[in-house]
Amino acid sequence: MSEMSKIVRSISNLLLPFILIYGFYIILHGHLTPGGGFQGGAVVASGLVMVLVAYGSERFASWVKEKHLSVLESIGALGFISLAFLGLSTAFFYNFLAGKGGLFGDIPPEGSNPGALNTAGTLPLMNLAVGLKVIAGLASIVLVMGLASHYFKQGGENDT
Amino acid sequence: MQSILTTPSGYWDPLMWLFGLAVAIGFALFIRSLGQKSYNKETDQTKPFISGNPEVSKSESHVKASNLYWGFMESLKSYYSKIMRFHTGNVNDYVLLLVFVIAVMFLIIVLAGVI
Amino acid sequence: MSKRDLVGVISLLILIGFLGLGAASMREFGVVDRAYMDDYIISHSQDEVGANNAVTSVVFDYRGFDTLGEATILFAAVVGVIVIFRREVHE
Amino acid sequence: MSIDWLLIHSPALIIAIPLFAAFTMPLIKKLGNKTRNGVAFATVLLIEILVIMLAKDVFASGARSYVFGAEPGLTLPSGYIVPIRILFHVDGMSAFMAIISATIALVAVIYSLKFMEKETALDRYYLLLLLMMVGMFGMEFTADLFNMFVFLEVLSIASCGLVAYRIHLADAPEGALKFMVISSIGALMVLLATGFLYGQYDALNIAQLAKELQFNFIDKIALVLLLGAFAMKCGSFPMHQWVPDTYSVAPAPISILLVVSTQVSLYALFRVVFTLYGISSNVVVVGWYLIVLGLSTLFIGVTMAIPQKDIKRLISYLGVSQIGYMLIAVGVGFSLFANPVEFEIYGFRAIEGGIFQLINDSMYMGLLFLVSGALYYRIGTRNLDSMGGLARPMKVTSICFLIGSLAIAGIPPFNGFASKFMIYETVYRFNPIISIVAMLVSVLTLAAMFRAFSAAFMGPSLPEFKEVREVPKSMILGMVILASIVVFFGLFPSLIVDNLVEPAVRALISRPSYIISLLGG
Amino acid sequence: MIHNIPYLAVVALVAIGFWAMIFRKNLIKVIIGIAIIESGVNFFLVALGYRSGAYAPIYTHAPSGQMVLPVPQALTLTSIVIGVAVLALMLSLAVQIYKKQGTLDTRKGVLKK
Repeated sequence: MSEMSKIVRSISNLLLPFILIYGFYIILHGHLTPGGGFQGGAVVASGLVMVLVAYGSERFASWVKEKHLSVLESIGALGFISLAFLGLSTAFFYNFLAGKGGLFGDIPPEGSNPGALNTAGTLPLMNLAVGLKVIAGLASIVLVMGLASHYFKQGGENDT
Repeated sequence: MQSILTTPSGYWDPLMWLFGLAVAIGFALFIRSLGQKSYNKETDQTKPFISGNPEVSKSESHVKASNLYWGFMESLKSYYSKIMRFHTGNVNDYVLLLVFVIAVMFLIIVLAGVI
Repeated sequence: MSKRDLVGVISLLILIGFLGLGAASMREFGVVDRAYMDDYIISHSQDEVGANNAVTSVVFDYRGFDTLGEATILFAAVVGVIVIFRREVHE
Repeated sequence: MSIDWLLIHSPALIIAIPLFAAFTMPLIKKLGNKTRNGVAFATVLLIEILVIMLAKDVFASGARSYVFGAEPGLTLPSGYIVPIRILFHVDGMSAFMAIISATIALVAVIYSLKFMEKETALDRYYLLLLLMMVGMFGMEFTADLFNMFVFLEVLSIASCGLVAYRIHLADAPEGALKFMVISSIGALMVLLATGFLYGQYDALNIAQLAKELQFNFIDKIALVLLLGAFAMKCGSFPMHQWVPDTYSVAPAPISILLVVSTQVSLYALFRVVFTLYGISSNVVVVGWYLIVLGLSTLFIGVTMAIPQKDIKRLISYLGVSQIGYMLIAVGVGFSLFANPVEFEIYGFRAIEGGIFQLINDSMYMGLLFLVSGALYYRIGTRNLDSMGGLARPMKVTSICFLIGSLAIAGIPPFNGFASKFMIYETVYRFNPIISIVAMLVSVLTLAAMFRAFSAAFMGPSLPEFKEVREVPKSMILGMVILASIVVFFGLFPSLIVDNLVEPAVRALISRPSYIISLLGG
Repeated sequence: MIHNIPYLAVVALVAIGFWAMIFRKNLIKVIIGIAIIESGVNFFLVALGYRSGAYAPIYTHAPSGQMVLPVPQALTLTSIVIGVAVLALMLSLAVQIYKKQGTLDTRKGVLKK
């Protein structure tokens, strides 16, 4: 994909921080309000994709390398499955932080309540891990496809 | 004996079968040893006789895969023309066949209870 | 209209007909007569998991293993796309 | 870390350890090829050991179930009536299938070490291979319909990435796209059926659904959708056309894993038919449906195999026709499910023959695909017309191919004969014509395999193959493992039938014990 | 009958998707058909979880009253993400096919018979 006009680029610069903040808000409050890791990750990734479309995949690739994205994705996935492993003293995917006090260990009051961030055990951590993974994954999909479309357009090596 | 496989009518014992095979091979070798010994190499006995024509080279005498079973394919031409027309490497047809099978099964299974 | 199209239309109509009958004979929309599993989750998600959001408690705790599979699927898809678009194919 | 603890958690660990290894693959790419291959091989070997331990325990002391996120054994929340969490249930049949998957995956990794050397991005290759394993194990162990859908998709997507792996071939993307379209449609039909069942009973657990199922109109619709989807995924006529397209473009180690994945779909079909619906469904109609599918699959598959020019397409069509044997045998057994007398006389043996055929089929199909991969590795083509006289330079390969072709054709004393013998006898009692057609098909199978063998290996040594040598050691090892398994199963069939197959079939047909062991009395 | 309109809409979506997959010769349209069936199935799952007059199953500042079923929403989330993954993979394969064969016509494939 090639670069778009200056208006689009500056507007995307303007919008990017708001989109990122909104996405990370959705990720962090996944256990209190509608949303979660996947949804917030999709929002953040869409912000990155907006920048990619505005600046063209080559310049974006000069800032964010695909291999770094895949490393980030592996880290997110490893964090998720490690949180599942940590509960293995009882069972796989056992929520070992809920209700123990301490980190995310509070129990919210029964019924309707304003909602405290420090609840729900491993859920916020899992949300963070999955959010990181989704951001990196979706961004790298779009980045690779954009690079490939550009590459095919200028007729890369014909290995058929 | 761990090798005997019993079935509702009879049984199957591979080791006994192998023993029978060995006996048969031994018998065949025995009969072969009765043949006459007057075979000697490097004479005209070893040359193939193709009604006087010269022998073709080895690499040309290899029968390619598409020439094997020519008669079989020829005799079943009508069946194979039908079945080959059925095998269109086309994604639409794959989905169509799934829908067709599901529809037929609807008619069979669901109506089997009704009627 | 070729024979193939005829077969396709007829079988598609049969499919639609039976699926529609099934959908029409489902329980009434909006009226949940039996919800043992979901009512348990709604009533216990706060004291068992400690999450206000019952959906998130289902996604990450009650059915967290599905979510692991889902994350795995996304991972596999990303890796597949990268593999499909890799430039050099021989070392 | 005692042995008990390991056994209790092994159903989860068998899924989780390969996942962990797969997620670490992109990180250890920097550490060099040896580390990567070592990690992949060690993971698969560890999983094989775990699976064999679990299977020994299951065969010895009954099925194991695992609850995700709660105390072990607490399948129902304390003092509640329905299961809430995702349950795993590992009974004899699951353990049997898991042994097949783990063994074939081990062989595939051993074979890949040399076979895929020249390709790039091999860390992603082994990553996807491990994910394929994960998908198979998940589908075999799970007792939850939606979880089965999820793992079906894991299996499909990982396989798709691997089928398209040699993207530089002209036909690789097309085969992969066909496979992906078929898999996603099948999975969506499964999800639709899950939705129908969930909307009625508000349950996703197979045991819970089986307990409450009363086979009304909507249950019939869900049954039809599930049967159609899984029948397509296991490549039965007339939805079999994707099988050769996919197997022929995939690398050889992936082809053998794809064979196992079709058999896992077959297992899911049996699970739906026997455990989810079981006696409450219309057994005669469903059984005859399976029989008719099996018969047509047998005949079309083998007749399509004979004229093929591409060796992998030929083997793939034979694999399609082999699926038919299992469908016929299990269909006969299921159609007798209603009357216990005849079922005890020969229906049970019919199902045993089908399941024994399943493990044999995975072994000799794997052997044949590995041999075709060895030919491709040396002479760089799959076209039978440009082969010939390869038995002289590649002796071990040709002997392995001979063993595999005799086994697939059901020639004694190899394992194919033992299982087909059981199927012929039991099916003959049910309906002689089916049995006669099955025997005719095995004759045609021998004809097709002889055509491939004589075209590729026999004949004079061609000039263009002067410098062809035997394939490397690790590929030889992979082929020899499968060949020795084929010969061993052929020589001691009853050892396998009594110790592996019979517990599996007992577990498959015992629907009430499945429900009770998960939900209590 | 009339109260089941959402389920009938699901059936209509599935039918449209199948129609696109059977009668459209363009690979991209076949993939679009899969996406339409996918959305129909997701709609089905969400519709199953609805309780008339109930609120979202979230206790943060929740009004008093019944709550809709949470499990179908979780299932829908899972199947949406799976749909995204499948779509990305299939579209990239379509790009490669176009590069190799110069066409997206399903009838012009190289794997036949």
